[in-house]
Amino acid sequence: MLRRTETRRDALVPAACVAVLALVAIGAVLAQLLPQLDPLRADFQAPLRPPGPEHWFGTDATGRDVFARTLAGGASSIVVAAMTVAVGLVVGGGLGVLAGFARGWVDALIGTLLDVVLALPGLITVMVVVTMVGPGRLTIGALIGLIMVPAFARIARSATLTVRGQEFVQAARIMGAPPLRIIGSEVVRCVLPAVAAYSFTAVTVAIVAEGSLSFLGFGLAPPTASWGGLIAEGRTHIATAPWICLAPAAVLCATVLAVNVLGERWGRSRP
Amino acid sequence: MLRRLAASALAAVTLTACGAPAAAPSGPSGPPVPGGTITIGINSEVSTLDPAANEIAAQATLVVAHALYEPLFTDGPGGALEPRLAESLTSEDLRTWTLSLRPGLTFSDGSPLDAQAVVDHVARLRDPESQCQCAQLAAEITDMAAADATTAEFTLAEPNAGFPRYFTRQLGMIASTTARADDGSPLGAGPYRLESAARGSSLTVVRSEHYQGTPGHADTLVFQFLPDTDSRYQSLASGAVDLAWIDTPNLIAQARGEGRIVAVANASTATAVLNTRTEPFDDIRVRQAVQAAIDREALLAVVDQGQGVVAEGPILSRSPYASGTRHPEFDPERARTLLAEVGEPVSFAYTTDSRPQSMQRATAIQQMLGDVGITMTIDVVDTATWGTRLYDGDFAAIEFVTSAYADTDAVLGIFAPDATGNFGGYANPEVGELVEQGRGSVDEAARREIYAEVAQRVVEDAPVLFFTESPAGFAAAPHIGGMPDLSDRNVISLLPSELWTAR
Amino acid sequence: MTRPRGAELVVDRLQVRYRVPGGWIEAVRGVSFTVPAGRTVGLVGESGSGKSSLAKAVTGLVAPSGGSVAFAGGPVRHRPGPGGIQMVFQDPVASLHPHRTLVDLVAEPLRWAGVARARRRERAAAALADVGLDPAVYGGRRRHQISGGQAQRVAIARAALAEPELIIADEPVAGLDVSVQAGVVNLLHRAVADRGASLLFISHDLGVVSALCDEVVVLYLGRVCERGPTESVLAAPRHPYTRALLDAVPEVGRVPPPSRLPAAEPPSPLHPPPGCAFHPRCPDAVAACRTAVPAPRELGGAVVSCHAAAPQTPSTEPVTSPPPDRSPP
Amino acid sequence: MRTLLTRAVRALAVIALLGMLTMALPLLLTGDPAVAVLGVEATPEQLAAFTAALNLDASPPERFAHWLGGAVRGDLGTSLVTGAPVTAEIGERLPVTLELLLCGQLLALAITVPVAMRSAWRPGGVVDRISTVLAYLLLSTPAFVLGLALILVLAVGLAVLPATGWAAPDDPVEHLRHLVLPVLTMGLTEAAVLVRVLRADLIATLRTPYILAARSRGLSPWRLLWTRALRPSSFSTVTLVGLGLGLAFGGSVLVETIFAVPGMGRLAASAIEARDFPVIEAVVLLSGVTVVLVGTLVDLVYGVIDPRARHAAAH
Amino acid sequence: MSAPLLELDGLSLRFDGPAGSLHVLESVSLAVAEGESVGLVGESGSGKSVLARAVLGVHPGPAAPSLTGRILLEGRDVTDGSSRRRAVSMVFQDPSASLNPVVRIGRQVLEAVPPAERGSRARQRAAATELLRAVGLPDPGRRLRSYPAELSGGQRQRVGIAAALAAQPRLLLADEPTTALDVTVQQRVLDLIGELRRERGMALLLITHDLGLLAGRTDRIAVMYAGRVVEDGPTERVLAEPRHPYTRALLAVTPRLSPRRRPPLPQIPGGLPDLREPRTGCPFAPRCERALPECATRPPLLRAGAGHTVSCWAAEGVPV
Repeated sequence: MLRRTETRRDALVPAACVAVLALVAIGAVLAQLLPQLDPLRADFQAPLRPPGPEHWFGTDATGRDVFARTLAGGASSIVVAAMTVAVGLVVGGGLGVLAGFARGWVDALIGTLLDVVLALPGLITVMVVVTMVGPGRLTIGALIGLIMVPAFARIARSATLTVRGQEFVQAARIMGAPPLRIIGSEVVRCVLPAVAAYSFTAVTVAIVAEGSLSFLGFGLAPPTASWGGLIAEGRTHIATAPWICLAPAAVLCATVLAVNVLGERWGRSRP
Repeated sequence: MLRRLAASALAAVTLTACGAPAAAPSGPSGPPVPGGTITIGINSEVSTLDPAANEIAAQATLVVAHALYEPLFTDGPGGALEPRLAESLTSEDLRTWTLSLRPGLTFSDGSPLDAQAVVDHVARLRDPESQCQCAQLAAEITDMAAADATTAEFTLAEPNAGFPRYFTRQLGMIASTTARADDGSPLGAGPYRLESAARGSSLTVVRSEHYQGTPGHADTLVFQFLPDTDSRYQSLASGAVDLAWIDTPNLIAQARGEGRIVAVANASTATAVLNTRTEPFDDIRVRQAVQAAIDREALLAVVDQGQGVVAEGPILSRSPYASGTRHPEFDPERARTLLAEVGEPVSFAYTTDSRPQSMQRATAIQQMLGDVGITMTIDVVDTATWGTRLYDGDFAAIEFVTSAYADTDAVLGIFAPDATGNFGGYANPEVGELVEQGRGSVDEAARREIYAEVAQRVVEDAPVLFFTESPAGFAAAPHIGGMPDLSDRNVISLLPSELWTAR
Repeated sequence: MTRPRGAELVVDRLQVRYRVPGGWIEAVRGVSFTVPAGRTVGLVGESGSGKSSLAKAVTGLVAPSGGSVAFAGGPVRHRPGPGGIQMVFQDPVASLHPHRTLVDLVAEPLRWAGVARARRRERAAAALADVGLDPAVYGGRRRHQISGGQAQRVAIARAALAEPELIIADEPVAGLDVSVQAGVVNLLHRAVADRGASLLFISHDLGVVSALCDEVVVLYLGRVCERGPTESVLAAPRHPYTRALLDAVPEVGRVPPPSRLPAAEPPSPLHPPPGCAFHPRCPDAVAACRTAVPAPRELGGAVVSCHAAAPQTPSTEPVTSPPPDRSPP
Repeated sequence: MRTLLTRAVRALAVIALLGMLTMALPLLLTGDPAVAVLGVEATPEQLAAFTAALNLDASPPERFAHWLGGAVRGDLGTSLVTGAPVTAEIGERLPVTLELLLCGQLLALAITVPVAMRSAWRPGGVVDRISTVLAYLLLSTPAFVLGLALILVLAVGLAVLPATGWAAPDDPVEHLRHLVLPVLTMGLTEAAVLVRVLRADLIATLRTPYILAARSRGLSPWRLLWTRALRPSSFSTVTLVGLGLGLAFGGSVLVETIFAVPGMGRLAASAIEARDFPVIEAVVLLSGVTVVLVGTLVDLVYGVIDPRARHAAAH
Repeated sequence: MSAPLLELDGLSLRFDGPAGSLHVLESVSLAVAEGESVGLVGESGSGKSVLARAVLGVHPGPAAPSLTGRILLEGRDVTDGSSRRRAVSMVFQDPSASLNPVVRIGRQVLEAVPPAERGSRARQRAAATELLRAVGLPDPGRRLRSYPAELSGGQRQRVGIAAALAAQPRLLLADEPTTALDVTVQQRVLDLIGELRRERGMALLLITHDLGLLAGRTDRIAVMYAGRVVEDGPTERVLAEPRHPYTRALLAVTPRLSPRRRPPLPQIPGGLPDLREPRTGCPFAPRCERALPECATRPPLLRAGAGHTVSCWAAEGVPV
């Protein structure tokens, strides 16, 4: 009895998480395609309308549809998160594998450089750089990714060291496998899952960081919709028009929750 | 002379002021209760109390200055000046001015504040070393001297009817040039003196025993630095502060709805400066098309939440010079016609900083212009970059929200060619001459007429787009008494000595 | 008997050291021995003796800090194709790639040698069958789906398929149950005996070594105590450590003799004692043992490094003279 | 000894590189600080004087050398906005941020340790499931959302605490009241992470043979957890707490902004807006030095937690 | 003969997990008398360590096993998990893993003494020193403040033994106490356990996979296979005249110091049965060279001599 409910819950929770993320993704795409969901189109006659059949999540102070803006904010988060993971995986993963495999002075050099990045106050650094190069989804994603490079690299490096010392890699060397093929086929195949597991964390960090930046006014330039920006915009109306703030906040939290839960499952499922 | 307008321009952005038709504030009934502490939430830190420092002269922080340095004059109803430390400032020719002080004034250490102290003060601020924005204004003074203990004479380079208004701000906030308080802070002659300052968080002042006017009601005033508008309002809501600076329309609306005492004035004008030197706005038809395509009523509704009024031109609706400028109507058809005449598709970038209302305004305008076929991109920059761009004329259109229009005498100067504040390079020599003529005109009626003409020309040439006059001011908890009715003012002038708390 | 085709392995004054937090471990301190072509040599030692470091240095997985290893007259190289050195590891499961199927794992040496996929899978399947794993059943499994004994069979099949001239087996049965050990030892024996290849068998278990090896090398704290033909060393151990080891090996039904070693604990490899490393535990230690490292001496068919060893030290428990079923060379 | 030396060299290298990077950042910022500070009415002479006084027109290497010379003597320059020495600006803000961070981390630990223990003792039990759900919810709530929610409920709704602002410690009661919400925001966010980590490590520790041995000797669960399981399970937690303190200045921007706390984070944010280079540089550098120092401190704490680490280091 | 100190009566044990149940022990009956020394032999998967933990009443991991049958300790039924303190202590397999790396040895040694009975600090020191001296740890007074990492493997196992002795148990469980140690150290540790047992009159259940360790050290041997005790008898008799085919096979494959034995060595074909299935017949039957058709049903328990029982269809003996 107990076991059955456990199993059902085991299947249900990830399914719900996937559903949340799928909805966010579909919404993000629809917001780009459907003119009814234009996140920028304002109805000047209808500012601060509460949620209703016409505007599911209500309208904001300018009369823009909060639902459309929330969906479009999802697109921003997806782009930023994808960029973060891409930069983290490629730069961090690459440096980590290189450091772990080469060791010696290469390792020390990479380690020192990563320490420098680690020593930078992340949010402040991103704020400074955003101020100087201008805000944009890809820029912000890449910056958050760069800030996360040390974490990716550390994981990739330790996974590489573990794999490198493992007997099956030694066995491959003894069997005459070329070193590059060993890196390619043996190490990367084993390092990738560990790094991929961290990508879930990176996605949540990216979404939250982008939100925080937008909230602080250093994020995506309005009128581009971003969850953090929407919350910041809606914050001033929280007593009178709470939907402006609450809708994106709820979707943001639900998305991060879903990614967190899926990440934990993924981490647990690996041998 | 035109420079001094520019002078207040950048600061004015951070000030943001101006009033809507508001119900008179109602506080606790009965006579003022003496004693107690009033905590006031303001929007930025005041780290330097010297009146030479510009940060103390912003509208939100002026309340601090008013506590420490009672100015010679303050802004009164309908643009009139109310004498405070001064008794009068008069001139026959608008060039030579005679200041007469109240007798027996002292600084808060008991040392005398005489006419020589005023002259010394002005001299100090006039020196560019002081880095006071008022240095530019004071530079108009070619000669000054103390005639006796309570009389000082000022001679200007050119006649200027707006000269007395200079003494409502820094030039009028007399600080001792010889003595300093025990803790090293500058000495003023205000109703309160500095008790303690906690960097970054608060400033505490207590009633000054040497103040010569009607003493303040409250024993102690605490100024809390709460930069975030919403946080500040929440602090008011939670009772952590008794009085808070509010400058967003929805909070003003909310404060009214929640029964707080609201003292606001339509002190700031939202405008956009168009760069008439370069394409596309070197073509007056494009400027007029843009002007016609923007629905100011809609902006008032969505950006200002209906708080405030539509701006009709460079003369504020409550200015003593108000004369009913005829601003072109919202007319998309006319815009399209004008554009058709131009022939080429119009596109431009609109520079703005990232404050929420600015963003909202920009996106609304973007949509309005889009509806008539003008492509407008929004270029969001931070305040520092915004200032640089404005100063360098590095923009096509740039948002400019300012309280400078509160001083009609001063502000019209920016429409003269080559004026420092003429950021968009608007070059209509006739307007320049008219402004000169008006400011030197001793006859007030004639001046009004000339100013009206200037305003009309400006509105028709559209070098600047006028959107709305927006309110800002203070909201107070119901137990705060002495809140002024600012609804008929152009400047937010809150005198802390008049405040009292019923608790 | 097959003609020996294995090549000779010559280990000469080999030294290996590692950096550890807080200093260096001299794991191997000048070890010399030879694995003649076609012979089986057992390397015996307890923990800290340096036997695994030795194995890694011999296969070239770690660089020696001194001395040399020569195989077939030259340095050790890892090249695909027949004729090289293969290794069987202590942890059979870890020596198999976690994501590959058993057939692919066994076929690995052929893959690096460039044999076509179909051909190498075919040969790998045959090799699997050869070690008693039905390729139809096991061929598609991965390493976590088989037992430790089966994994070691796969590892041996893989090593054998590379047609090496020398197999180095590092504690190949240490983690296995006794009922499985014998099968693995048999397979290993077959993998070399069939082809006349040589085997370096590293173990802490004298019982297994005695059953499999022609010669034994006894290591203690990185040095060789004694080496020689298995029969001779087992029958008449000359080094006190070898004797102590033989005494301590559990034998079914034998009530163990009381230990002759002083109570001292084995020293840490981080701080090996000076002189003969065994002297603090040695019942026969003389003054010289504390200062001078004993030089290897030829003694009754074996080479012994001991100041006190006499030519005719009787074993405490003599093993009856062995009737060899394979004559020593 | 050798490793200690290597560490020190590397730490110095990191700080030096960081210093150079810090100097490079403002070079790329748009917007002239002179204009930003003096205002658009400033005369060209004023601008020039301002720029020269701050050494802004020198080449980057010259500026770096000049700045480094000052930094070594403890002089980080002068704030462009207030004209006060940067060290004074930071001296005022640093204690505030440190207090916030320390209290936040302590609160996080005070929540984490008992909850993680209780959860790890019976994984899958009621307490564990509730704490897991709560931890996930908190983990998924960004600080700026959590902070807003706390203000709405505790300050605006119940009006038991001030919404925002800061009170100097001379008034202890007010000081504490103003401290509660920001510390709660920081502590809860951090606790969500720590509980997950410590719980997992405790579960792993509780399965080790030595815990089994201790249990077989009849140790009570409470004593077992506190005296036997907690220390060997606390490595990741200590690392995270260290990171939390080290990366503080970056992370405290949000909380300080939401609650109007005059700390380093807000100083940094306003310095960026105002192009106050000396302050930005000082904050970034100070933060970096803190990260490096805390990293070393965490290593020392490892030694206290685990005698094996100490043992190895002693050689 | 009085009631045995420890009696397992038809003990079955099952771990239930998400992937199914593991039937680890299947009606095991075993007795250890006061002062007696019993060897429990089995390979991995035979359930011998799980049996030891069931006797100890502690299981690693969160999942508690399902128990049927009875565990009697000093005549008391402790199946439900009642306290065994004072009656049973265990020496664990890996001394490195079973000592807490961050707790000083002095504290760990006294773990088994309830805090109420420990007395003053000085008394605790004295007691701990005495225990460490008893297990032959050199310089015991100074060692109290050491951490486990500062000791060698053999010394750690001595500390483990001392900790087991602290509660003055009447039954000492030793679960593969020397598997992690070198052979030259193994002998000393086993000798130590034997001496202490005799000195203190404890009973000993020595669990091992190595038949070679038991001669001269135990009175009786119980042989386990796949969760069952298949043979139980006096040590000499079991080693000399094994009655169960599994015992015989195990003896045959155990390595010996003899260069006479050349490969191929004798081996036992096949592998362990799947523990996820309950075993109806003799679990060894699929690998047994003497398997009979009856082996598909549960084999009878036969008496093969004085105190010697065997559970096999093919063995000679009198049904018990």
